[in-house]
Amino acid sequence: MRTVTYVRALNEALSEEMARDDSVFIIGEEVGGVFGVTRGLDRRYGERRVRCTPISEAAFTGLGVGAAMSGLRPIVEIMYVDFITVCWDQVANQAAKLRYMSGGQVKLPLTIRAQQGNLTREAAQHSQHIEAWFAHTPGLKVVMPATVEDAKGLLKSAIRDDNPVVFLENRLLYELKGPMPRDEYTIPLGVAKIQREGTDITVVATSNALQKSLAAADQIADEVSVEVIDPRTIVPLDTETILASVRKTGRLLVVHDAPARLGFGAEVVRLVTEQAWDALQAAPRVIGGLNLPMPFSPVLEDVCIPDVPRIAETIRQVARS
Amino acid sequence: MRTVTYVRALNEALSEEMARDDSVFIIGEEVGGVFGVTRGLDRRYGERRVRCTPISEAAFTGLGVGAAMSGLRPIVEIMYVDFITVCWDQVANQAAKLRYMSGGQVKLPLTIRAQQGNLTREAAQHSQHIEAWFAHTPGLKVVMPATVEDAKGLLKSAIRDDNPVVFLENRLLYELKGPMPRDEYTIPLGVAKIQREGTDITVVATSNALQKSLAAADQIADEVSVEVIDPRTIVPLDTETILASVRKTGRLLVVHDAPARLGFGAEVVRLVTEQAWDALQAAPRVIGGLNLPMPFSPVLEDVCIPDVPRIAETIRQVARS
Amino acid sequence: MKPTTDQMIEMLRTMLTIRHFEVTARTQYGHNRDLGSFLGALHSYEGQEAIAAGSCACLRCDDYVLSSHRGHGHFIAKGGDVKAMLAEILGKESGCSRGRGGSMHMFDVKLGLLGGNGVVGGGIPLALGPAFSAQYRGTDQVSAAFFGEGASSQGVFHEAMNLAALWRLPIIFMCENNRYAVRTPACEGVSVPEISVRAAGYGCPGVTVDGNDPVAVFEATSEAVARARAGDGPSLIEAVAYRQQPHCMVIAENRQEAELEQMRECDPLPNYETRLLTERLIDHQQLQAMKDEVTNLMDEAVAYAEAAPYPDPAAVHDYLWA
Amino acid sequence: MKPTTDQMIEMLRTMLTIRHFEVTARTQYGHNRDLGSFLGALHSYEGQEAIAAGSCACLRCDDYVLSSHRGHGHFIAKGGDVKAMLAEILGKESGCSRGRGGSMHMFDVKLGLLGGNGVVGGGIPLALGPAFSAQYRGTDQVSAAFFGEGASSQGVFHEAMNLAALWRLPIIFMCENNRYAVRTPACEGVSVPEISVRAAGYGCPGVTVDGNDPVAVFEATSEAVARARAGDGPSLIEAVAYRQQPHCMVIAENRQEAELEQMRECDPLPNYETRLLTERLIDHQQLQAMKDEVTNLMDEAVAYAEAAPYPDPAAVHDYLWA
Ligand SMILES: Cc1ncc(C[n+]2csc(CCOP(=O)(O)OP(=O)(O)O)c2C)c(N)n1
Ligand SMILES: Cc1ncc(C[n+]2csc(CCOP(=O)(O)OP(=O)(O)O)c2C)c(N)n1
Ligand SMILES: [Mg+2]
Ligand SMILES: [Mg+2]
Repeated sequence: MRTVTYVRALNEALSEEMARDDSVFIIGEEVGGVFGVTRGLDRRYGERRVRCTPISEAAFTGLGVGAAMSGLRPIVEIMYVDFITVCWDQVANQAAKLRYMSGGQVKLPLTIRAQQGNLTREAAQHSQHIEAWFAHTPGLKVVMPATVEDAKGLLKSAIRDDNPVVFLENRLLYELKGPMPRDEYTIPLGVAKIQREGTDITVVATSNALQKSLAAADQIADEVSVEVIDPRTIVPLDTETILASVRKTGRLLVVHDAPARLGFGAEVVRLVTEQAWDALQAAPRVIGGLNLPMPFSPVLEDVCIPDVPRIAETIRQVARS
Repeated sequence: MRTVTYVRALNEALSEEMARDDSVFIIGEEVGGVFGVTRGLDRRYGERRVRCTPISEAAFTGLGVGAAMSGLRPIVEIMYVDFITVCWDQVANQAAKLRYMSGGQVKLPLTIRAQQGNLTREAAQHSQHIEAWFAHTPGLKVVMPATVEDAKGLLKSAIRDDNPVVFLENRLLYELKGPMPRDEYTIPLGVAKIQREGTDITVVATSNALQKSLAAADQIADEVSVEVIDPRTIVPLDTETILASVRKTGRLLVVHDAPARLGFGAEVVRLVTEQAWDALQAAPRVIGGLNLPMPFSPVLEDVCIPDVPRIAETIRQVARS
Repeated sequence: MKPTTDQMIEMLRTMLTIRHFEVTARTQYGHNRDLGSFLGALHSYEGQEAIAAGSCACLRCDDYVLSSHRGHGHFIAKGGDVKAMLAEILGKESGCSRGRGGSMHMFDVKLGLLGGNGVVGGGIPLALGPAFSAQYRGTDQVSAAFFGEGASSQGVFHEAMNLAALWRLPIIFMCENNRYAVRTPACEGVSVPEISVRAAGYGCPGVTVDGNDPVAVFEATSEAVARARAGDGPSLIEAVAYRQQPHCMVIAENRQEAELEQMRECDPLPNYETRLLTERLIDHQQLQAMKDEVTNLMDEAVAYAEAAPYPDPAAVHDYLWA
Repeated sequence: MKPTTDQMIEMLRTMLTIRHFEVTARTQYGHNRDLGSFLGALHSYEGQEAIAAGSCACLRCDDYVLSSHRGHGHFIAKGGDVKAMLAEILGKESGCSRGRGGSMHMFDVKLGLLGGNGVVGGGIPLALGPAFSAQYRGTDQVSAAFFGEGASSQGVFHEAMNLAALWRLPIIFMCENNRYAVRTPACEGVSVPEISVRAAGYGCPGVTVDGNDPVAVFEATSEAVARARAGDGPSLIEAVAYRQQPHCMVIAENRQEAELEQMRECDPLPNYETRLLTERLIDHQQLQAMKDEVTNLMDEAVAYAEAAPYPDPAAVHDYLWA
């Protein structure tokens, strides 16, 4: 095992898949730069395969969808996931639906990469977590890596997948360090990972909330035995792993940074109450972001997002109830 | 009471509010026509107040938002809600956030009207129910009238509201007839309506699913006493009325036409399990559309959407469990 | 480039096929509606036949077409099977999109037909994809986007023109100005009399041609295709014609009689027939034979589509994921 | 129209204020970062001062401005309070957007300042609104949208130009070509050398002016404003200048020394100072007095902003709904 950063893991995944398959190319604004995920790829693979675009997300996302229909394997980068709004038609009405509408004639081996995140004081139009929009749109897979190892393995699977995959990175995790296998590997989409075993309560958490939940579980380790599950992909969702855990613990808490209202947490509660009702010993809970546009001021932003103490306290509450 | 159609009720609401307040205007494609909601208003109020646009949803929605910030009370019509994708930035990043980002300086008295619906064999890009996208976006109110009386009363309130309100009509209800008070009235946003009282189970249903649920409740009236609640607005949501009902019946079913995954049903389950856990005597259930782009073929479309027999059967199951 | 005699005659056949197909489809549609089964939206291409026929005659089988909501003509002109298209309109499993797409979403990937679009303008950025793909793979294929004058007011038109011009993508932007978007006249949707002038703002050629004349369309398109294949980038062609039918089957209209009169005079089909006869590229007997063939083809298509089975409802989840 | 002497002098004051404000804000920003508190994005307007100063000098208090992510200059030029803006950048309750907006979202509704935008191009369609509103209410107010050359590649630019031209809305599209979008040079983002040529495609006037010269900007804008107030519709102005600082405070860059050299030569501030001195519109003493005033203003602003209290976290839900 080596130790690398999340951003480096992503960079390696891109580079390896580009080396492996000439039909893979990257398109987006300032690719080769900004957050470092694509750094150096422009020099290594040239302009043909790492394409900097004008600020025309709808055009270059559409280009990606059309290229996927005609034999390439595009990776479209949206600089901040918030900007998906300007190309939402190409994502939600085109990429998500073309294969089905064609009766299975076209394949859409398209990866849309974007980063989300908060606490960087960039205000309402640069701080959204909107995996729910994607996940509520049939025809898109939605991946949210929370660890270094997953970042690489899931991105490689996303690129190889013949369907449109929305790959949501978290900019707060870019500098996270973690172990990384030396040999090549991929991680299948649709398989959750139990990141910590426990017996008192099941915590399902995504992206940076997974890291915060692990920290919270550590903090209260002598009081509560917490099982922490990272679904890793929201669509397809590994419901079985979650259900098996809840059947064991009898308790459920879901944590994410996206607003709680109609968020992923609600979906997990729906599935668990429907399919593991008899196992539940207490009311399931969700902690999410506030239902607000993100305020700029640090003192306000800080209270909008679940933090470790609040997660720990809620785990305690649910475990005791 | 008179008997009028849903489409007529909407037309009256628009006409009355335009007569009442010169700052109200309508903007969109082919307004004055197509579905009949705006019919005759062009002749009555003239081109100044009923504006037909080019096919530029982003431009005219943005115009509406900017007009709302500068003293007018725009009603923006999106012909099919599916096309909100091409102006999603103006809705989700601008309309929803500008007031908050301005620290409360601007008011946004904007109504965005659109119709959704299915079973009209218009395939995947004309048959979506996407209230969840809106409801997951903080800063938007979301209204879904299911009856003739509500159509008028809620639309008038939406227009008078100083916030961006997304008003989602259902084209399958346009020809629905119902009683209509003779005197002027409005119906406040955020107040649910118990459309049918019952004691065995609470059914929460929106838009056309409300009508289907009422029919299902009628069909099995001798077996199960069904309480049917129409939340009428998804945001703000009248959680109290739903909770009070579940506390009485002990059972919950949510029905809507939108895909079940991360839909409104999941949200109701989240709120009810969190806040009325002890009252629940059985697992709550959600029936929604399939997680698929809508297929064109009638034989396929028919199985994608909850129908009366399936709703009736599920009510029975939940009531018995 | 001028079309060859063979191409001139083939364009007529294409136009006749489209016209007859639309009449057939409308009849089927009305028939089904009378039986109480409503088959969604149906946008007739009648009046615009010369555009699809003239432009697609310049395309090879391995070139790509991204179509609009009004796409039956493109499908036929690019070589699509009318039986499969009619079956699609009736929602049958043997439809060209297996009954999943319907009238606005006709696919035949073997022929480079990558679908119509229910979103006005939605296909324009998609068409950049195959153009990029051809450039990337080093082939000389081209991509064509068909869209209405109404669609040209969508932002994606601008973004795609700019991107294609910057990267010299092999793409033809084919704007079909049929003078209306639903009931909005072109002059209320587009701020200039000729959309083709916008090409100058992207540094690429733009031309307005008579969309009632397949030869004019052919000439403009063949030039644009040659440019594209040579690596010289995109072109914008505005072909002006007239939509003969209402926007779609369910929207009422009342156009002025004078306008309808004019429409009949510039109907591309009789005019082109007369021209071919006058120029002696075809004689009356050959014309009649061609018409009979087309009529037979439609009869076959109707028989085929009506007899074809519906999809199995149990298979509704098929084709979501590859 | 030419600016009056007073206007010439006021434009200098505006430019100086903007320049000093940006330096102050950058210093504050770095200072906070050193203390471990990161204050998001900060986009400097240095180098573009002449554009805001020259154009806003043509606007009345009741005219509207929709700004971009790089909006401090517009805020100052339209008469905004620098104290409130600096407090906003520091996230304070007395900031011009009550600390909710931050650097990219500066509001002062009394002055018609309807906010910047974090979405490139996002403000362009918004600016149609006040223009429509003025027309609807029958006033002669105008609306101005400020956006970069990079933003002009967004679809909304096209949609808004077309709509504004069709309806003759009183709007000025002010495209600030500062030669880069982040690190992408204009020639890689826009397919033509001059964006202003695109105006012809909408049937409205378009002009490219020297964005380093406030007088040139004033002349072009005053003409556009006169047209707009007279009911003659929109204009597109491209003002070419040079972004002196990196895109925002956190993005590294290495530009060629030759380019930086050129930049220093065309820096709008010293050049304009020299001009006013040469033309004897101002003398050295007056200039120094003006600079002192500006320096004092910045000192006051810093003292004010630093002392100002943060919002109350318990009030986080305030201002969501009206
Ligand atoms: C984004 C979007 N807006 C509106 C519509 C509704 N609509 C369908 S076709 C049409 C008119 C299109 O006009 P044009 O592009 O000229 O094509 P034509 O119908 O004339 O062939 C409209 C407004 C749509 N499908 N998509
Ligand atoms: C829709 C969208 N895409 C991308 C970005 C990221 N971004 C912020 S500023 C910027 C460059 C903008 O360039 P330009 O319009 O020329 O303005 P300038 O920064 O030069 O003032 C980019 C790409 C964004 N904020 N919004
Ligand atoms: Mg048209
Ligand atoms: Mg720039």
